[in-house]
Amino acid sequence: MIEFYNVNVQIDGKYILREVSLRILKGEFVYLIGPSGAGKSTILRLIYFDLFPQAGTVIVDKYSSAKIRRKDIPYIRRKIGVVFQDFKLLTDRTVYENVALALRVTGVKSSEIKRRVMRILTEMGLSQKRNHYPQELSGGEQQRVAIARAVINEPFIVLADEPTGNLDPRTSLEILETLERINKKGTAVLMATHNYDLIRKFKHRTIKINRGMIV
Amino acid sequence: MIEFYNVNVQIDGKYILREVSLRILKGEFVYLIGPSGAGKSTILRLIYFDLFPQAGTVIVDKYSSAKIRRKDIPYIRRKIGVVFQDFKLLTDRTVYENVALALRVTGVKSSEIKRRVMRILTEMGLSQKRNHYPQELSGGEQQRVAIARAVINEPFIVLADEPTGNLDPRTSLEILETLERINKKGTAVLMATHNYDLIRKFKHRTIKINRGMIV
Amino acid sequence: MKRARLATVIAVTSVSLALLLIGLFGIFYLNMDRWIGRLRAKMEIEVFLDPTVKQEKIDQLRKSIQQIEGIESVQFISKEKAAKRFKQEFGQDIFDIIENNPLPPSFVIHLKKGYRTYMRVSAISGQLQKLDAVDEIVFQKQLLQIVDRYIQIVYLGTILIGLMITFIAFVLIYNTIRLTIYARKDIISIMRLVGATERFVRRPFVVEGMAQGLIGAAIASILLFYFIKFVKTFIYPYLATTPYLFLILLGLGWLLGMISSRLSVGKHLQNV
Amino acid sequence: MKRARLATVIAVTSVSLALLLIGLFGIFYLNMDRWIGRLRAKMEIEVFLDPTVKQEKIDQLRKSIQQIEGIESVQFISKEKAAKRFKQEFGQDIFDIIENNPLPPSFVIHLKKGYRTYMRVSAISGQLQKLDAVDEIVFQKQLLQIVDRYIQIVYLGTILIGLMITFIAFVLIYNTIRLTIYARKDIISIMRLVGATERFVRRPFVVEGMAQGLIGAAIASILLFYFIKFVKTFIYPYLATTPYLFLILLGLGWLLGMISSRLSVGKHLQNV
Ligand SMILES: Nc1ncnc2c1ncn2[C@@H]1O[C@H](COP(=O)(O)OP(=O)(O)OP(=O)(O)O)[C@@H](O)[C@H]1O
Ligand SMILES: Nc1ncnc2c1ncn2[C@@H]1O[C@H](COP(=O)(O)OP(=O)(O)OP(=O)(O)O)[C@@H](O)[C@H]1O
Ligand SMILES: [Mg+2]
Ligand SMILES: [Mg+2]
Repeated sequence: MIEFYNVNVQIDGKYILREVSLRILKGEFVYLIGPSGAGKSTILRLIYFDLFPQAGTVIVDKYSSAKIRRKDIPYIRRKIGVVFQDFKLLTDRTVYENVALALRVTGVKSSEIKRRVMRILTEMGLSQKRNHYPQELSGGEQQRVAIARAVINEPFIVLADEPTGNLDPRTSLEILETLERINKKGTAVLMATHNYDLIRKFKHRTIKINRGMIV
Repeated sequence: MIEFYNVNVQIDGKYILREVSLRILKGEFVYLIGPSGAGKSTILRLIYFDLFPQAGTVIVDKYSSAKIRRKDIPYIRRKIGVVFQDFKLLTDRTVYENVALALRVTGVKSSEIKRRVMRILTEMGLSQKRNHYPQELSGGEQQRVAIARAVINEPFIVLADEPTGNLDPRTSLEILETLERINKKGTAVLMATHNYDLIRKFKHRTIKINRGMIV
Repeated sequence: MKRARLATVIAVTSVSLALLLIGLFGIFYLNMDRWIGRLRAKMEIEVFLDPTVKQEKIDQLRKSIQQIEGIESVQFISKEKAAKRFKQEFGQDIFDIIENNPLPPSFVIHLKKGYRTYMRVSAISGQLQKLDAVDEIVFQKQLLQIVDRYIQIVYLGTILIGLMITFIAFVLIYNTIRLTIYARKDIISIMRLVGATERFVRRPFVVEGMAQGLIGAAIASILLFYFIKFVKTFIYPYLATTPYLFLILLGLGWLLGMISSRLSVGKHLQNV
Repeated sequence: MKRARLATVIAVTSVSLALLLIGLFGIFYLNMDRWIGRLRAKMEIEVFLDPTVKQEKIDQLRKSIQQIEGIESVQFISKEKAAKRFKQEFGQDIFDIIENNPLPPSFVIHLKKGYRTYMRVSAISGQLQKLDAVDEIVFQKQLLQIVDRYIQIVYLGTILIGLMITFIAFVLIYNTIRLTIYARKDIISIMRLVGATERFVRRPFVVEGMAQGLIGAAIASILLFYFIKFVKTFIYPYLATTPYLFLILLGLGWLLGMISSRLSVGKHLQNV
């Protein structure tokens, strides 16, 4: 479902990724680990077509990085839930509106949006904070908003970039349980993480990367 | 040197901190732990006078939250190094300029700035990235820039809010070793963290907080 | 929310001020145009007749003159009236000097609107010259020539400045909306990351641009209305205005808002 | 860097366009002022004398007239010259009608600059009336009254519009710089968090504001210069200009940039 064939990414002549090939199957749960600056976030960006390889091909669903047209990108992105490493929340909208945004762009009805947003916020323990703005939240709360937004669309894959970086061990566990539950329902999960405790606790296939190369 | 006396912080009628009293001595190394949303970042904000308590007093160095004048705040902040949870780097300046900023505001000479910035960047393994903009860095690299900016001024205390949240275990270790080294030279360190591995490895006094109260 | 509000306030302010400027200029143009029209309307051709001409002939002449194209009105100045005019101009009664009134009778002719230029007046003067009993034809040749020449300059200058103001208004609005969009750069980029189509991203900006243009135009109209009222009451009661001006402002605001936001968003989206 | 650059470009554009507008308006004002000055300069007083007055007396009169305050020049129109003028105005030789020239000799008087108003002219006319051998005094009473009244209106209107443009320019520049600062809100807040004093935060903005004002004024001056050149070459070679205009623009740009950025930063810093 997601396939990388000898992908190279170069910026200013420097290799960020070099000959990366990998495959993630439907409904799989995969960890992506490696030191800081290894290229984890870059791999995720390739998957949601925010970046294109200089050589090699990235295939996501039925789209290929070589052939995808600009106007197709929004549609594939709707089927991918991304938890960004820096959250990327809108500072001028409430928690509720931030999560609802992912549905609004797809044209879902308001009543339907309300129902689904409220459910996911409750699940994430954020229903009390729904009318707060992101800068009024703690780091961990912001991260949970980002996760809520990523999964609300029921995507076929969730890309989670360090989704527990700002969370205490207990909340981290809860988040991972949430991801597991989503995964059980058939959604694939690709999670970049430094948290080896979690990897040990929830065993899944692990892709290791260092200096832009799979090891 | 830092003292909290029955500090209460309320926002919109909700208690963020309740009757918090604590004391950090000169040159001490203290962890601040607690679940997401407990109030850790809030405690740090009180110390660098970004927030004032509704009741109680915060004393930092020779300044008290009850008496400090607006125009004194910049001067006390120069003696406090802060690693913000969300980094707070200037997106329109290079890594070099971001780190140099902390010195520029104090009016240090350019040649002196250059020398000191280059030394700290090398120490943080960022000298290669000195002309990059923050958005061209990985999450962990950004975090290290934030740490470099916090310590360059040789403050009497470093407040580190989750300084290893985006770092792999090895880099985390290196960061902690850096903080330890700074601490050895007499700088106090107050570090909010969720990383119990590190707490176990580097033993220091730990302040535990939950729902705005010291436990 | 707060961010969006500030940008909106600024955009609307700019739009309304720029449009107010255009409105003020429109009023200026309108009044200048009317003033020049009046100047031309005052223009007259004097046709001096043979002093011995008979009443019969005069009536006949009047008819012939009236048939010439472009003649609006013909007024007969008898010898007696001419004497009065002499008195006015030279400060002396002509009958003090001479017993018989030596002044010739004349026709004073006013022309229709389109005929008040030097070229046309000369042509008409030629036709008049051919009539019987016409002695001499006098009109303000030089003045007319000057008006013809300078008025063109004035119109050209006015239109040039008017276009410039419109252009300036456009640039200001374009820039303001551009800055507005720029201030929401992050929002745009995040929207696109969560799967918004170009249309979805673009629409609110264009709608907002049009709304800002219209609101700005409405504010400009209100200000202009009170400006007009003020001037009419305290300074110059004969100020020419037209309700179309307000319609033009509204249309212009809408158009400027739409075009500038379209261009801005279009240009911007490529860079995010 | 990129962020700062865009905002700068926009601010400078706005400043230069607004100042260009003021410059255009300045030129308009200058030319209108000169034109009205010329109109007044044309104003003359005619002093008709007793037809039988002697040459001796005339010389004496001329001296008396020249001693009156406000008189710029005195020109004598003899009976012969008057006859010529008659011919011009009435299309007939006066000697055809009568053998002896009945027209009175006269003085044509021009006044000094400050004396060309209805009030002053009336006063001077009164003094002239008292002189020996003066028969009648004629000047364009009505025209002068009209000019006096309308010119005040025109000046008032012009100054009003001028002030309005300046105000609009100020608001535009203020808003642009405000938006510029707003776009750097994060930068300001981060600077303060790392210990920058208010002065340190404020200074670059004010310096930048002044620089933007000056650069904008320079651009406006260049545009205005070429505009003037264009108009002089192709439309109206007699266009009045003054180098002071450019100095005023530069000063105004500097002032606007400084004041508006001061106000903006001052206002903004409280909210960060
Ligand atoms: N636009 C860019 N210009 C230059 N270098 C870049 C750019 N984007 C990324 N890089 C570099 O590419 C490398 C990989 O970045 P990436 O964000 O993928 O790392 P990562 O594995 O996610 O690290 P972390 O765990 O710290 O988030 C880093 O060294 C980074 O500096
Ligand atoms: N401006 C504000 N308005 C409303 N609530 C706020 C505001 N600032 C903070 N809070 C709330 O105060 C609580 C404590 O926040 P704080 O950032 O101190 O938590 P934290 O301990 O740092 O958590 P984390 O580990 O997730 O970063 C949170 O529940 C947060 O939502
Ligand atoms: Mg990363
Ligand atoms: Mg926190």
